[in-house]
Amino acid sequence: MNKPVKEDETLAHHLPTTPMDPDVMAARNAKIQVAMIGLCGCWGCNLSFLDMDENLLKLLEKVNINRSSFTDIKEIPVRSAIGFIEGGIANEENIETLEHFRENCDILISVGACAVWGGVPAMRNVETLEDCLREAYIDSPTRPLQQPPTIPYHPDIPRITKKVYPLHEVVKIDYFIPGCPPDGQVIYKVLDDLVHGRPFSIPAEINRYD
Amino acid sequence: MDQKLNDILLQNNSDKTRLINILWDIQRQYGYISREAVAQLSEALNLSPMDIAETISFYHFYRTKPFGEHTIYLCDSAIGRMNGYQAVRDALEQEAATGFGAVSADERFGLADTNCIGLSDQEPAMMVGDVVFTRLTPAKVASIMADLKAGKAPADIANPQGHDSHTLAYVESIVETGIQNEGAVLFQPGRDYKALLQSGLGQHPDEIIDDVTVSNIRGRGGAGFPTGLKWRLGREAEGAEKYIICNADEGEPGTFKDRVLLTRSPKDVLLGMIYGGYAIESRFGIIYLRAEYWYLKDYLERQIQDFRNDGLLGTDILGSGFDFDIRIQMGAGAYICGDETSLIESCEGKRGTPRIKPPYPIQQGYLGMPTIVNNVETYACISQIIEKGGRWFADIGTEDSTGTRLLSVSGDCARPGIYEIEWGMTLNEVLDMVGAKKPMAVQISGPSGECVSVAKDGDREICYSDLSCNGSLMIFDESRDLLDIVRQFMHFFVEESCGICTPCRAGGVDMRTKIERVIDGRACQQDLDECVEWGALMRATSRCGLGTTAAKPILTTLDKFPELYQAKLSEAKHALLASFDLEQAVGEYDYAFKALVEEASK
Amino acid sequence: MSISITIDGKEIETEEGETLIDVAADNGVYIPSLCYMRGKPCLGTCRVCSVKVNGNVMASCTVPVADGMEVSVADPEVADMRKALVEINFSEGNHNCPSCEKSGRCELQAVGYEVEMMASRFPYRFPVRTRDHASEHIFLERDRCIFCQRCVEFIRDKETGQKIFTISERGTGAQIDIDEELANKMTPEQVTEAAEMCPVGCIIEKGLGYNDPMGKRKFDIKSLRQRTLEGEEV
Amino acid sequence: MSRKLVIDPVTRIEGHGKVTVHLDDNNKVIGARLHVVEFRGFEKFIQGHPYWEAPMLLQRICGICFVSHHLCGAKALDDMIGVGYSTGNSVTVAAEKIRRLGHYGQQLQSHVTAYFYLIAPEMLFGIDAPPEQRNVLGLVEANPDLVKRVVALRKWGQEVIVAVLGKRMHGISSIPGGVNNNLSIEARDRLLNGEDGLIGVDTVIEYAQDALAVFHDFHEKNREMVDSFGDVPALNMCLVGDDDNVDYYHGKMRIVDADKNIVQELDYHDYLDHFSEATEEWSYMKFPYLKALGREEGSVRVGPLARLNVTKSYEDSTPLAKAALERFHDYTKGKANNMTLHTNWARAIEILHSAEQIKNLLNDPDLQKTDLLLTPPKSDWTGEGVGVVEAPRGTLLHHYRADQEGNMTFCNLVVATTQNNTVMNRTVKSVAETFLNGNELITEGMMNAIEVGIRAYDPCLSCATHAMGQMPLVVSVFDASGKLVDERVR
Repeated sequence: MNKPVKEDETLAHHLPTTPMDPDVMAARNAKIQVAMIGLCGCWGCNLSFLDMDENLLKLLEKVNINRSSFTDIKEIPVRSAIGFIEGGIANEENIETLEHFRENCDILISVGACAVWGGVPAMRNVETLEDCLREAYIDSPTRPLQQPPTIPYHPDIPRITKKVYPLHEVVKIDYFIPGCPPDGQVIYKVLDDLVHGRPFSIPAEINRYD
Repeated sequence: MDQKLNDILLQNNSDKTRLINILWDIQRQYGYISREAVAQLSEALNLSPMDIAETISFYHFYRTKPFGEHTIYLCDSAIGRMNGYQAVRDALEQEAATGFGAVSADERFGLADTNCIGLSDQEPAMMVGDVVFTRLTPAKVASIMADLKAGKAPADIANPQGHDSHTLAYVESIVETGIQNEGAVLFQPGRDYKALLQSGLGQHPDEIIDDVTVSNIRGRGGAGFPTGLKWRLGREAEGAEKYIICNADEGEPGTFKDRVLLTRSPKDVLLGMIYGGYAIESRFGIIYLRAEYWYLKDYLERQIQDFRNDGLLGTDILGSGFDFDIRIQMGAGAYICGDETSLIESCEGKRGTPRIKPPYPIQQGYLGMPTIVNNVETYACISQIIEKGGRWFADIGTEDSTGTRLLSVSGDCARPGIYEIEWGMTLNEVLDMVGAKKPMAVQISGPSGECVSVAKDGDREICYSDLSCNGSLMIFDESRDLLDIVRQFMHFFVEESCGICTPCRAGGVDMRTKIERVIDGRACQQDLDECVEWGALMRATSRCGLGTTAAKPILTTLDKFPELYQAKLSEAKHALLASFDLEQAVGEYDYAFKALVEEASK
Repeated sequence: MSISITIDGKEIETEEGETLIDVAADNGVYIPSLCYMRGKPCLGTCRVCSVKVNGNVMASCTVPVADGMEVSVADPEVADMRKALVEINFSEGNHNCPSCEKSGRCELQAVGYEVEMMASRFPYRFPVRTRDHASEHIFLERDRCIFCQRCVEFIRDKETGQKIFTISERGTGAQIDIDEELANKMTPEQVTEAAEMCPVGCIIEKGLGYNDPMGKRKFDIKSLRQRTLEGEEV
Repeated sequence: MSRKLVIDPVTRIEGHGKVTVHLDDNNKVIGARLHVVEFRGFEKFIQGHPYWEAPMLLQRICGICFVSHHLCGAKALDDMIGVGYSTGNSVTVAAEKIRRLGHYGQQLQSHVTAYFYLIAPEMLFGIDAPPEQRNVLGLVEANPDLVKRVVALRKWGQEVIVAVLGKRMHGISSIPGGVNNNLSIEARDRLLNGEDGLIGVDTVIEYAQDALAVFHDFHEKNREMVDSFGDVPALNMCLVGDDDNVDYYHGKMRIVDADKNIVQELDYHDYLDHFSEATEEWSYMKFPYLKALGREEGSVRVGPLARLNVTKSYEDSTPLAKAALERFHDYTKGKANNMTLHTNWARAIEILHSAEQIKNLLNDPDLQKTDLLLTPPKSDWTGEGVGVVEAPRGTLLHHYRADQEGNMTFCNLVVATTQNNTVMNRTVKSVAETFLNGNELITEGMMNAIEVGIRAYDPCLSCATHAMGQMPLVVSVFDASGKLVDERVR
């Protein structure tokens, strides 16, 4: 399932595109498909993915990354083996995107503190949403007092959720990689294990929550 | 220093182990325990003010702020809710012109909920001051409140004939004892206690213990530890002092037999305690009486005084050279104090948190000395065993469960009340006896016991080897919403957990969340599996009996009534988990936005 | 009296009455714990050291060893119970390792690694707890308290012997309190002792916190498991 | 009929954004916006936490410029405890140099990441190349050796950060009053000479020059497009030292106009006196501008292009970067450079500059000194602090207040991406019009041009969404009548 498209809108990635070399695509599609996304986080876990360094190139021999914030592929194009998700759930679009991933990936991995338990953004969970919004739009120190306050509320932007939720409280999650962010080599170990059909494991020596 | 407070300290010889009494004296004197009072106490007792606050805040009935001239505690229990609790609650709020947890504007009434107060056969019931009012209806509430407003004292309303609070008449004018049958062991009339004790003290302590051992009586509190063995160990234990404690905390919802024993056969209990003291060579006995039974206090004091006057208590009892005396220690509102080590901590003036075992009370109990803690009924039985012999007792009941069992029967039946049955009676026989119509489930031994299915378990025998029972029997007929009752029980355990150990403190809350999720129709099979897994965790790893049994309301109903749970399970839509409430998650923004827009437009 | 017990099938000679968790450590078997401090009285609050003794689950910090005892630490069922107890501590409070100054020195975190916790199986509660920063040298971050009671039992006012840290209310409402007056009388050493003793980042010293560089923090240098097995006393 | 085109999500930027474009019946662009849909609210929930937690907590705003947030926070706390520049005295020489080292390390890795992983694909394959090709996978397929160099370069930058902060991301170095660790000899030598699996500093400088070459080559081949693409005039701002050169760690805020005349110069502690943040009812993102010049004239550009427009030159200790900078300056003959895609040129020059600076610092014995921390008496406590640095994306400012008990009571953050709001507006307008106006058939490639325009700023939407106040960023374009279509608030 793809995200519902509003009828009065045309998505850019549905417009005619320059075709890709079919041989290259065939080679890519022969690999294990991985889809990636960052939800409510700092994008750090995606960068930690790059911290695999040389191992990233090794991994790419076996896997193909389709949807990702490093590619311009904006929907998961084929059934994927692995969904790599950074960030927690903080607005209704995050929920739609997470559903999209759950429905198109065999295995979902919560990557990083925000995905695993909400992380730093979840620190707002001890405040009410109303108080958060008041702080920002009514009591904001930089608000020009000559004009009335504006509170965001618009069809083009998703509503913010009451709390920041860990992914596994919204959909079923198969594996968790803790850390803020997880070390690139830990991410590599997990992906490499999965790609080679080895069991998931992060031993104490390399497991980190910070 | 405040003179009255000084007197209170003097009466308690400024002994920090008597803190529970000191705090009660202060609260009864001033209506609440003020900062200033705590400051003075900390001076006198060399405790930091916060150390004293530790104890105060642990107990339900202590108040650090004024809470109305009359503090009214309405019993909130499963049985009460089956018998009009809500209407009574509404009536109270209307009459007192305040909500629960609050004080009326004129500061005359404070309303609060409290857990089972041992009147399950005559609920709805409430505590006002030292007395209780039972079988409440909105009308009855109206008249009681009218009297209170008119300046009548609660005791005068509950006891219109003005009986002396030291008399049985007083107690029975306030509550019905509700004994429904005649049994083989207890409530024997016209006993000559002096003669009995005379002959008892004629025996050697070892003979007393042998008799108890031969009787094969097991602790009546519920755990069922062989009393003979406990006393033997108590006798062998070494200590400068030893103590005999009678556990009259009776906090298990649905239980009220001890209240009735203390009302009708208090001297049986005292006698049993004296035998205990004689057997293990202890000089002091303590009756730990739950605060909910305050209306029994003067009466029991009189019973103890009678014994002193007749030389059955005190020094050189009946010329035997044996000294023994008994004091009453009031509780202050904590279910956990039914646990013997929590009870001992409470007797020492501390928070009622269960101790780590070993050492066991028999080794290091009250004030670090060997201590025997037995249930009210156990002592009463022993008073009979020593008279008639262990064999006589052993012949009653079954092989492994000798003697009789007092049942506190409540819920959906024609004749709730107290029944003395021989062990070995089947559940169905009991249900017939009490006139239960269309019973569906029976909660045996209260929330910490098990919920059995009449259809599946009707033929099981009530005895230690089959259907073990601590005396509480709550009957639910087919019209009852069992899952909601389970929710109430889980809530009870969350409220009463002392919080000292992780599995009970944290696990109870998560288990309650699960049953609420089931009731909301947001649970899936995984939630039920987790209930079993988490329940096993609490049972195995908790520090005391509260935690190890707190999951049983869910576990036992899940076992006996799986269909009730299955019927509530939800099918997950799309990829979203059933337990995730999408509308609540995103809907909040709409409310917040509207609220802020209004706020800004002002 | 010298006795023998078995731990995970391994025969072990020891002295009667020794505490099981210590005996295990002395024989190379690590049992995680959050409240127990070797050389100090047992608190028995966290239950994370649960093992099977003759088939029954018991908190090993509360068990005096007796001859012939058969102990199972590795048993998968009880191992998962230990893990669950660690997890429920994480979800019950607000444990934000990423920004917490105790990270790398935190026993809860270290034990989390040892039981290979990835996420808590229990719902994260995000409780609202108030902080107490009134005293001069100590900042009480209640978000992180796990109610182990170490501070309550082991930190005392030197002069009067009175409690400086106390616990009020009960059950889920329970909270650790600090006596401001007595706390301000604490010596710098005692303040550090309290902060070090706290197994999490609840009792923290004002103004410091991140002075240990990553890689040089207590458990970066030597893991909690190692320290325990070497019989390190706190 | 009028159309609404949506790019969702915008890719190859940090964080999650979305673009909407409105076209009228004649396919004329009448509105285009970049929405940022996240929300985190750091400024609210930091309150009540101990002040010394701020640099650790607030660096979690961003996964790519976390060192800048960490430093900025620490500098604000220097102020707060009385070791601030406001009080005249500063952190020790060793501490400041160690802080700079970490910061340059981040600048290198951040720019390399943006330049190669996010921006380079168009330079090599063109703006309308197949979307499947316009990414690192395409690079690997087309030029694996280049990618290997990129990986090595980025890795080295990360290792510099590890040497200082102990961790590749979200580590610890700066604490109030200084730093908690110096640079070990081992770490220094590793970075200087390299080791198995790690290049040395000279190779780094060599690769940095290759990066520059990639731009020049692209520029040669597409000079007209590159120079005309989103040419948007704006004021330029960055921190400068007394030598009138950009200082990435500390300095006064200088703003220059198109002719590089200084229009304003201020002590960052006074930022509230000079900057306002306008709010439009149709937009969620605030629009910072200089009060003195007003909304239209007073909006500034920050980041690589702005910095190279402001700076007079570079230190002699960075000869290669200095030479590259001179070539950059000559290209616009002393005027400010407003050509959006030249931001990538500037970025490449900064990569080289960072590499050279890191080499200098690695060779500086001060970094092994042990006087790292100042602990002023309680009496110096000011309870308020402002910190500022030149983050990879531009000038970043943190402003805190705390009470006597050490409790954070106020926090305000002004991030680079927010500063660039207006100028990004202008860029998107310009690009959308150039590529879309009057076209019946609009392709995905044309829409990608808008993303290319956005990516030139390497906007960090993670940073931009640190607070609800900046949520979401909306880039808007007016039609002739200054009206916006479809702007009702529901």
